[in-house]
Amino acid sequence: MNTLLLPLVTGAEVTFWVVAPLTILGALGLVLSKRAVYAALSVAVTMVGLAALYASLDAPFLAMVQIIVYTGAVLMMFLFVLMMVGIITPDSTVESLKGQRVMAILGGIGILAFLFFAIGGSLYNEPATVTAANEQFGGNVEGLANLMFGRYVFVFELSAALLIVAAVGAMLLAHNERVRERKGQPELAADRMYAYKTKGEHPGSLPNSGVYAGSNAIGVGALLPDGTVSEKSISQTLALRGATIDPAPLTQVTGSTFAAIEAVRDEDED
Amino acid sequence: MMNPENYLILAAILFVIGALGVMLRRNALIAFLCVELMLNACNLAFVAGSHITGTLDGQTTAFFVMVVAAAEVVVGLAIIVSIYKTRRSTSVDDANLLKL
Amino acid sequence: MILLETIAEPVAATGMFTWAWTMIAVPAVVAGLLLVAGKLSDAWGHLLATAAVFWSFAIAVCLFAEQLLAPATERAVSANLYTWFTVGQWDFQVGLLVDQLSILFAMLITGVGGLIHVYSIGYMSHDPRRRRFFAYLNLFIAAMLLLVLADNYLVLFVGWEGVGLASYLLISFWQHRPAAAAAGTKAFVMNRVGDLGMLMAISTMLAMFGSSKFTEVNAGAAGTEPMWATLIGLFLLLGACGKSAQVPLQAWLLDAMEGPTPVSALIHAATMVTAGVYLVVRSHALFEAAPIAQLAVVIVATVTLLAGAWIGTSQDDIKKVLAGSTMSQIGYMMLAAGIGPAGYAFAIFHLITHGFFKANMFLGAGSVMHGMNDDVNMRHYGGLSKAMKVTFLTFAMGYLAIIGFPFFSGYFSKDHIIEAAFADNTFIGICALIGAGITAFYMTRLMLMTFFGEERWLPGVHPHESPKVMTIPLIVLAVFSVGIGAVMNFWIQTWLEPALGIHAHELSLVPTPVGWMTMAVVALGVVAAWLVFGRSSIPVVAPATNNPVTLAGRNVLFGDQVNDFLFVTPAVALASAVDTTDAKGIDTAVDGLGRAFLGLSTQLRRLQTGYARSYALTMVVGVLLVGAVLILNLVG
Amino acid sequence: MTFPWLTFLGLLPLVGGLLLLLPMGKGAARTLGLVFSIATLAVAAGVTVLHVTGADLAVQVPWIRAFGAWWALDVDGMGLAMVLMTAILTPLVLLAEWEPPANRWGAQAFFALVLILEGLSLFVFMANDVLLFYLFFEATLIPTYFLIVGFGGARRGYAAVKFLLFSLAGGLIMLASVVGVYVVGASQGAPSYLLQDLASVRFDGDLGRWLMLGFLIAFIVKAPMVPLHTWLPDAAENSTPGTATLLVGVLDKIGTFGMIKFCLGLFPEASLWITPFMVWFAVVSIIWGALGAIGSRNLMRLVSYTSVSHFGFMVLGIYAFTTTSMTGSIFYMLNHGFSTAAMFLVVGYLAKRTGSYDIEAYGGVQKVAPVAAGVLLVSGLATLSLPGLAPFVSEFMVIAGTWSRYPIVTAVSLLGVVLAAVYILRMYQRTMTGPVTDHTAAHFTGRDLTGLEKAIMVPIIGVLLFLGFVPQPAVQLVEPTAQATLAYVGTTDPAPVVKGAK
Amino acid sequence: MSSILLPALEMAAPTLEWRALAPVLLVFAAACLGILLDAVLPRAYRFLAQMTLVFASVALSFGFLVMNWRAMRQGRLAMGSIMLDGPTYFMWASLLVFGTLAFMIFSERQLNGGASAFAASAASVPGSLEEADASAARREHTEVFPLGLFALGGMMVFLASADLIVMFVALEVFSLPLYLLSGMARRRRLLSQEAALKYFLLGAFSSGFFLFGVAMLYVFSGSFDLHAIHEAVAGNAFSSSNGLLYVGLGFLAIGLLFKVGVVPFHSWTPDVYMGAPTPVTAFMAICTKLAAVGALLRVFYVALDGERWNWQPLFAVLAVITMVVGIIGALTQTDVKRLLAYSSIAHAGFLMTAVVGATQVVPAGQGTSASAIMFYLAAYGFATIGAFGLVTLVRNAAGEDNTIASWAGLARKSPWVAGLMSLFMLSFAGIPLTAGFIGKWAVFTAAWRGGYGWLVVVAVLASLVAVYLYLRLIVVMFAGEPAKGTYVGNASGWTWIPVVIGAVATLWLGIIPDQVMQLATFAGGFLR
Repeated sequence: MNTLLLPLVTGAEVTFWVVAPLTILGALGLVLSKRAVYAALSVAVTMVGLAALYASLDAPFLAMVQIIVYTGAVLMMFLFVLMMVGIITPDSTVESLKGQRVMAILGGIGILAFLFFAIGGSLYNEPATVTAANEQFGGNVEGLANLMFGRYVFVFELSAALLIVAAVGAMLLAHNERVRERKGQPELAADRMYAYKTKGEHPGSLPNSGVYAGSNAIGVGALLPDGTVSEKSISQTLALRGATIDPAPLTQVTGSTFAAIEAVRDEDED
Repeated sequence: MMNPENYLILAAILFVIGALGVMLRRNALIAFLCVELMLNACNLAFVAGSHITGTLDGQTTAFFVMVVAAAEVVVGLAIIVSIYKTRRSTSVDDANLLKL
Repeated sequence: MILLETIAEPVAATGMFTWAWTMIAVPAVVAGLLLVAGKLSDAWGHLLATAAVFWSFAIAVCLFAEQLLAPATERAVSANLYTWFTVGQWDFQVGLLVDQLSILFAMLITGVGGLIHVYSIGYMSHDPRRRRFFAYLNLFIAAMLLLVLADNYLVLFVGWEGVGLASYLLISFWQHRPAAAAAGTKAFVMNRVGDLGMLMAISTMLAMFGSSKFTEVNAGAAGTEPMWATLIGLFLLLGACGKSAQVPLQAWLLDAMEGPTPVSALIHAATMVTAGVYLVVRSHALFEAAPIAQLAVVIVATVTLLAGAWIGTSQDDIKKVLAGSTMSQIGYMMLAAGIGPAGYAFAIFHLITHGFFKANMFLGAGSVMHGMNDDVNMRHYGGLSKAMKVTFLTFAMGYLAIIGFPFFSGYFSKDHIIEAAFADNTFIGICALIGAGITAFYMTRLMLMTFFGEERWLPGVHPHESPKVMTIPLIVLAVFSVGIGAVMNFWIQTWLEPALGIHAHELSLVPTPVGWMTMAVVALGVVAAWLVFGRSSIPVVAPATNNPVTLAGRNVLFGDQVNDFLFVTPAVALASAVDTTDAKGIDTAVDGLGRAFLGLSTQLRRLQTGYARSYALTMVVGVLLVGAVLILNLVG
Repeated sequence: MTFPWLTFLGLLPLVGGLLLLLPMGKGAARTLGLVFSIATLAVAAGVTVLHVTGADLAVQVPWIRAFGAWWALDVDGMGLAMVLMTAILTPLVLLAEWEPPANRWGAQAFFALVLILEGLSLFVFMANDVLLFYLFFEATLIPTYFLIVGFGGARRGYAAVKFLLFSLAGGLIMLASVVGVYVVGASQGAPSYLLQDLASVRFDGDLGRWLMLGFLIAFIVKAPMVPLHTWLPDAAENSTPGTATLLVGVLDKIGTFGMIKFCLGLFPEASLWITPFMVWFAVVSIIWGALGAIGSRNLMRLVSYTSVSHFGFMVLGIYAFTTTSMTGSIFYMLNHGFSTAAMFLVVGYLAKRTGSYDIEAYGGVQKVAPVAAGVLLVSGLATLSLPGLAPFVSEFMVIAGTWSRYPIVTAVSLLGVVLAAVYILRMYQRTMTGPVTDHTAAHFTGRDLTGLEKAIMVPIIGVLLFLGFVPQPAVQLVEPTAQATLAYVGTTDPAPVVKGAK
Repeated sequence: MSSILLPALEMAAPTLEWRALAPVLLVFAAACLGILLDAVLPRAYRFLAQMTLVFASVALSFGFLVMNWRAMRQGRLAMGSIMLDGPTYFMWASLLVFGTLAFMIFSERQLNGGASAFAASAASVPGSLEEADASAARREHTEVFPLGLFALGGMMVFLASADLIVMFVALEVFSLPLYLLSGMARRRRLLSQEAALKYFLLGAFSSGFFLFGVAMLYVFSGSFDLHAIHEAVAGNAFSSSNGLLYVGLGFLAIGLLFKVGVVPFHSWTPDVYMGAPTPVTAFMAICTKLAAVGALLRVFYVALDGERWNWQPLFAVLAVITMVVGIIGALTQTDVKRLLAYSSIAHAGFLMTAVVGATQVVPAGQGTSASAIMFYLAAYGFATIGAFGLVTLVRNAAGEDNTIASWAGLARKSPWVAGLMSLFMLSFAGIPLTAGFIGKWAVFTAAWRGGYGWLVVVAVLASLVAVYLYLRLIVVMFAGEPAKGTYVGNASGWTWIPVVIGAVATLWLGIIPDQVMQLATFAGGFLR
């Protein structure tokens, strides 16, 4: 610090040295964490940290907007999509592109060095702090309003175009207009019978999961007469997740009873 | 008073981490999140700039950047979802039919 | 050496001389007509051609007569026809100079030419392309007249190359025979080498004197520094050798015998080959200013003189013997021209006498071949004196003239040259003397093998006398080859004095001591030939000998082999080298460059991996590059 | 000037060519093409008369004002000679290629492309603005490319691409120089491409030399000189005789034409600096071209190599810097056009009969087709510049003019004269003389030159003979250009050494 | 009561110069109206309505533009965010012209047997039942036109913005629709979606860099206005060292160069051009490059011209690399669209040579860098619109076939298509009598006058190799054997009009370029 002031530790300084490491950790969490959800949550941490910094830099309006709009809405949308896309498979951390990791890190360090040399020591005089600007129109929000609806009114209007495009884009790529009418119950039934007739698919509903003494969990498959587990009785996601229970010991019982019946029958025949 | 350059340096660090994320992470969503992180870093720089220069322009810009980021997220997610529905995977590396 | 006083300035053309250009124009036009007219002029074509030549002969004689009447100073007449082209400071006019020297040549060309035309009517009577033959002959006459009548070196050069073209066309007249075509090409190329010298000479004259007219060149000749004068002299000598088949460029003369005999008679005996001598004599002022050049001429002359004689002794083909003898006789003329003012008159004198008796002998050989259904090998002749009376008699006249039998034309002209040679330098005199002896030897050999001894005729050959139309020119030529010597002996020097600026010194009829010596040597040559060929029977097939002299003679002193080794093989090798460098060298380089780019391109395309993340990486590397350049720029 | 004659002269064939693109019958297309080419010849004759009677034909209209480019056309002695040559050759080529080769593009396309090519080359010769010259210089490449690709021989694709790449390489290097010329001109206060304006601009020092080299390399590729010539034999070998005539007879002249008008015209000091190098470079071309001709087995390739040798003479004449040699080389450009046309067309007739250009395929043709052999001989003699035919006069001027300044160089170049005799007569001997081979008999008996073919050869040989015996009008036409160029370059002819001579 | 209400904010009402801004506002208004129409109109009328709306609005805006241009109305608009000066007029005019031509190709339906080049339903999974049903039911995504208009509007603002925030927002406004449009190809939708993803990710990544650059410059100069930055650079107003300036300059350059397609940041161009539907590729190839170069010029000639000694060598190095990679990369391409993509990178290189030249102070009436670049873009634009128009014509059973092998022997099948394509290729190669040549020559003159003679020589050598690149296609078309199975689709006027206009313009600007060159020259320099 070039001016000899009392080592007065202001509130801003405290918030900075507390929040800054947090935001950096959050950012690193985003990049390094294996599971997508953890990454998304660590970004939330960063964003909240930033909001705190905004507040300390006399930008209360921005801080609020950051939390409500950015973290609240935008980040949440991310999480919805994450959920939809399925967070089950953790991303493998093995790097497939040859030399990508090394080069990327070197590049990052290069840019960081470039920025440090540029930014470090570049400001000579005191920050002019926004307090005066805030008071001019009676508060931060009013000041921003004056700018937003004065000097930058055109940008404001322009951003309207942006939002329309975003909305239309979302509709375009996500909304699948239905060409045929929704299939009512009669059509569905007809389809099932047709499928049974042509491809021999089982027309009835899928078999329920197995109900055993030990467990009647959804993940337990029902047994077929010949003792094997019927595939259709286990839901796809669970199968994918491998959360099904092994029915082998259960089949033993039927197995032994069958064996017994067989034994008896053999005796009758010979 | 604390030297304002620290804010700029913090912004720079976040920016570079974001850039690294885009390069290293294979999941499209995470890469896109990193881009959002870069934009947030710029926002921080804007607010710090506004603090340094004493004009509110920086903060207005930050606000507009948020608007832009929001729109971008909508479009980005739409594209990523459409890719997901087609390929059942959001990995950026799977999308390499267009090459040479 | 008699100092040179100024030569009389040529007088403007008046009266008959305004017709001088028709001498050239008429044969040229007739030649063009015959070539273009094609079939319909077959019947009367040859007659028109002969008439055209006689027309030129008549004009030449009239001009000669007019000159005889005019006083000595006004004999040289120059007629300027039209401006050829003027460029920069140089102005080239097409003009004719009819002076004492050129009128003699004109008469020789048209006279002998006319007789040969008549002879050819008979000789070529059964050839389907006779019309084309006469057209080429007329073209030759026109070109030769242009050569001798030109008033500046450039127009002379046009005639020079025109004559080369005519000789090419006539040598390879019977094109279906590959040997003839090859001989024609060889002749033209070797002439072209000579023309190289001419071009260099003319260019130097233009650089030196700013014009190539004879008058200006001769006037300025004395003023040039010796180095340039010698250079011009040597270039002119190179040109002369090319045309007159002197030693370095003599290989084509013997091959030229492939052409029909009248061609050999006209071109390769009487006229074209003498062009070289005309050139040397015409540029006498230049040669006088360059003693070294004169020395070179003398050396070349003596070497050719002996070489020609040497070849003559060992050839079995009658035409090749005569060709060898022509080469050696021209050697004599060159020797005389090279000696300086003393020899000019005798060179021209011998040239004219040689023109008659050599033409006579060639035509005689032609009629012999005509009788022996075109067989040229003397070993299949023998005892023809009885079978072809007139040919034998006329040939004998020519024989006596060439060996220098006293009071025949050869005796006068050749002896003067030998005397002049002795006066100039004894060694050269001796060589000339030996040459005369060898000439006598091979001419006698020829006579004995052809006309005397037992008949060695091939079966089915019964020689008969040639028809009238061929024998008449023989007789006329025989008369000239006997009488011309005596007639011109005293008169030639005075006649040529004004043209060449020389002093005629008295000649006595009584032979000088050198004259006696030559007669003795000639007699010796005749007796030797008689001893070898007269008494014993001559084998029909040439006996194989390993005697180096006859072997060298038989393959023409290895002239061809030398030329091939020095020029032809390297040229062909270079040609194929050029072809390969073009195809292999430059093209592979260019295609190689192309392929290098394509290779680079395939590598570069691999940069586009298709992974979005690697694109992001290239962008970050780009950022680093931008940063680096900015920093470098700041620091630098 | 009231009526822009020169623009009309150039546009006429272009319009003709474009008209021929419209669909029409083959017969109608051919006659239309011929009519247009003859009309151009008439206009060219008219322009000559106007020029000779001293009328000022210069056209100067601003074309791109922002960058100082003008639609400037003017014709001096040299330009007019080239215009006349092009105007005379094109109808003859059209007549010669009345029936283009089978399974190639149609006659209409050929006529259209030839007319367009003629129009563009006329503009090249008349351009008086550096950029306009460059524009048409490059534009002529496109129709030529299509002429070769559309109608050529077996390897026409490769040959056409090679031709285009070589010429474009030179052209693009020249583009750098053209831009440089403008920038240097603008920096010296004359921001325009007009030759008159640029004449006052001084291009000296290293930049001037680099700019000159840019132009020179393009012209060396165009007038093929040795290292950059390999495209010509390939292009000639793989194109029809008519295309080859235009390619070698007209297009390659742009090289030497450009050297005089632009290399010497804009960069006198740099040209003097490069003279010794160019003189020896020319001699190498002469010898190399001659040897190449001796070594080649294909007739078209042989004729194209002869042109490489003749271009060597022209460049030698240009860089000898004497009025005689310069006039000689310009006159040579005119004569060479006709002598190459004669050779190519005769070779074309022979090939029409036997279907191949290989020398081995002939033998003894003289006996069976004497007229064809006679015409080939006359064209051959013109090529080896026999006195009495036009090329001799120009070659003599080049040799005599260069001798007075560089005797040794000329002596070496004279080798080319001898080699010329060798390759022509050797070719004549191997094809025309000797016994009649059965191949020749089969193809030639009773099929000597037709009336049309003779009619085409008569004017060419007529011009060669006329200019051989009466070259004065043509020499007077081209000499002022030579004198003007030399005056601009600032060299004077060496005076005759022996003062007392005159 | 009144105290409960918040105190009214006393601020001056913003003033917008409606007439001057008319061209831009009309485009945006039409876009919004288009969205409304889509919502309201029954499906059958939508396509026709959208087409009429698009062409009417563009024509009207062009009319206003010409009116303003003739009245020479100049200066800052919309509270200082838009700078209306000569180059803006010229570039707005070019954008509108090329936009119209591109939209014409958008509306071509006859080629696909009644269907447009865009997917029947972009949301459906490629190869799924819904997709088959949608295309069977002849569904059309008519939102394509409003998105196009938004992009066009964004580009117009982008190149005219006098303020870095406006520039950034405009950048996003025209990029987002392009990301969407490039994902909506009817054929090979997998590639199209991949192109959209890549373009989006890299686009966002580069706008991140752009934004960081803007931030740095803001901190350095204290304002976003280009003029203010110019003052700061000159007087070093906010007395902070140049470190921030260089970072700002560098990062800003990266953002802009990404859009122009200069080499280190070009990787997206080949993939996106190949993946996106051809009409969108055409629109992108011309208009994006034009807007990006316009903005680059405005930023570096107005705001940062003080720092010219730093960014000129930088752009020179980038120009050389771009030309080399662009041309050599294209040499061995097997796909026509990818070849045209690499060629557009090469042309970016040639444009950069003129940007490096930066000759601005020149006696009146003579060509400056800006006028040379504007002319080059016009010439390049006409040739590109024509070329891409023709690319849509060469088809096989499955639809558009872009492999060069399928173009073999095209001259035999349809000489007109082959002839016109050769004309455009020659214009790209810069062969005289085509606009490309005049453009290239003007650019080289501007570069050399700016003192970069060596760069011109490098550019000339590069364009020699480029000639071989374009020649290859011509050779394939004329000398190759006709490819089996490919035919030339009978397109309706909507494709033929732009192609013919492109061809006529290429010849017109090649032979008589004076009028347009004068327009560009008298447009003059960029106003502060």
